[in-house]
Amino acid sequence: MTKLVYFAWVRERIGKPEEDVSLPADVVTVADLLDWLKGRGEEYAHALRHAEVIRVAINHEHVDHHEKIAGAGEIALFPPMTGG
Amino acid sequence: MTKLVYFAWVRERIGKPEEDVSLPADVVTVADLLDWLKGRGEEYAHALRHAEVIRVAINHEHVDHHEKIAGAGEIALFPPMTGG
Amino acid sequence: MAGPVGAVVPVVRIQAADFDVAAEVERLRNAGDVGAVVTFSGICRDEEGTLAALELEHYPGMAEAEILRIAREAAERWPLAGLTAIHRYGKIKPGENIVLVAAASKHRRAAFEAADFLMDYLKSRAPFWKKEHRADGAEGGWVDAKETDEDAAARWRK
Amino acid sequence: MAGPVGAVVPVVRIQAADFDVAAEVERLRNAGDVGAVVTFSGICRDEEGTLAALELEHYPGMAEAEILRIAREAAERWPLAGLTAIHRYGKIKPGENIVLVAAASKHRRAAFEAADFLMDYLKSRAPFWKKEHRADGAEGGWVDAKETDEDAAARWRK
Repeated sequence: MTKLVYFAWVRERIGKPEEDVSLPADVVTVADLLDWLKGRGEEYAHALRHAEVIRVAINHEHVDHHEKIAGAGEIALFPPMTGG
Repeated sequence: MTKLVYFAWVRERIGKPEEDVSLPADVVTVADLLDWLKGRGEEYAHALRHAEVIRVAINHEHVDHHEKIAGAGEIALFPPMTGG
Repeated sequence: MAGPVGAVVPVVRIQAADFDVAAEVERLRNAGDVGAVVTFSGICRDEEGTLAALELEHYPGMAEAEILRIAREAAERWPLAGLTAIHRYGKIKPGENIVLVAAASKHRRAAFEAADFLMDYLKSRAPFWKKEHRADGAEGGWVDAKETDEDAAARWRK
Repeated sequence: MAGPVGAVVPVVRIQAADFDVAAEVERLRNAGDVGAVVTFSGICRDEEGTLAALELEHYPGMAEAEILRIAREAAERWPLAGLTAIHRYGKIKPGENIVLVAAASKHRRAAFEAADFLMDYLKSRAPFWKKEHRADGAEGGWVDAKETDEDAAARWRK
């Protein structure tokens, strides 16, 4: 199982702050994960429509969409940050 | 009469914080003033030996050495500043 | 305290409570041979009266880790005697503090640049998101990220 | 308070007494639609224990006038909501404050740049001179002006 966590409007659109998922073997990269999630329902498709703007962190570190997710304990999906 | 004021090591070397002087008619620019002052005694010559480093203000505003001093109420001579 | 051999260890805090700029400056002032302390306070604007409050969401754990990574990079890049970053979360009203960055150094250039750098990176990399609560009661939205913030961070790439 | 039509009026103080960074930030925070306050505190260093105190001499009248001229230029060059400069004179011990610059603006870039600019110009143009009192009782000298301070001010020439 992999823990997915969502923030800001990604969280609001998906409708939950986190979930544990079993990822298929062909979900290798972050981009694969985003594609796979989009097929899980309307709410996911809505949240991840513009997948290119979604920021991703694996185990609390920013990663690019081509990063491999093998070994990820926690994967976070969120919009561009607006702190500071 | 023109009021001259001195600061920091210019003041220490000349040995007084200020004085009123009657300037000869041929003292037209700041550079002329520095030359004229150097002839007033050992202490002036010592203070103004490296005249090019002496900073000058007329009526509380920085001026270059080629500035004319006509109409100056107060002329200040001092070393490069080290505030802040 | 900054030894001569290594970079200073930054202080990073993520908290709901307000912070005290004077206390943070006071702590840095005594960090060693300090001649300059620069602080940046980020404050919730009132957007000409249209904003009731900002709700700041953050990613616990990663927020502190990411700011610490940025702060460590600053501490390696500039000769600092101390470096502090505090970011608040939760509901923040206009006029209230959001973020504090404070940098202490022997000379002013390092303190200015380190604080500036830390803010630029914090804006584009620290996992915080602002949602607006509007003064007229209408549904407020999530604040959009600014391209200028990305550009600001890009200034520092060597 | 900064009206939309003109530059803000800077606050400049030349004083023997210490200043309160928190109080100055507090004043600026309420200057209008402020999102960023940057402060610079210049502090007397201990020079590795060799310095007992600095004696700061200044040119009364001109010191305030000159810093005000520099501050007005900053207020014309950047969109500021508030700008404060305080410079102390007299005997100042290691660890004590010498100078404070604080700039408030809607956005951080203007606040950072205005404070940085004001400090650079203040260093090379404000009529203050530092004399050292040494910890070992030996005669201290006048601090030499640094070429780097002239270079720093030159950065801002357009």
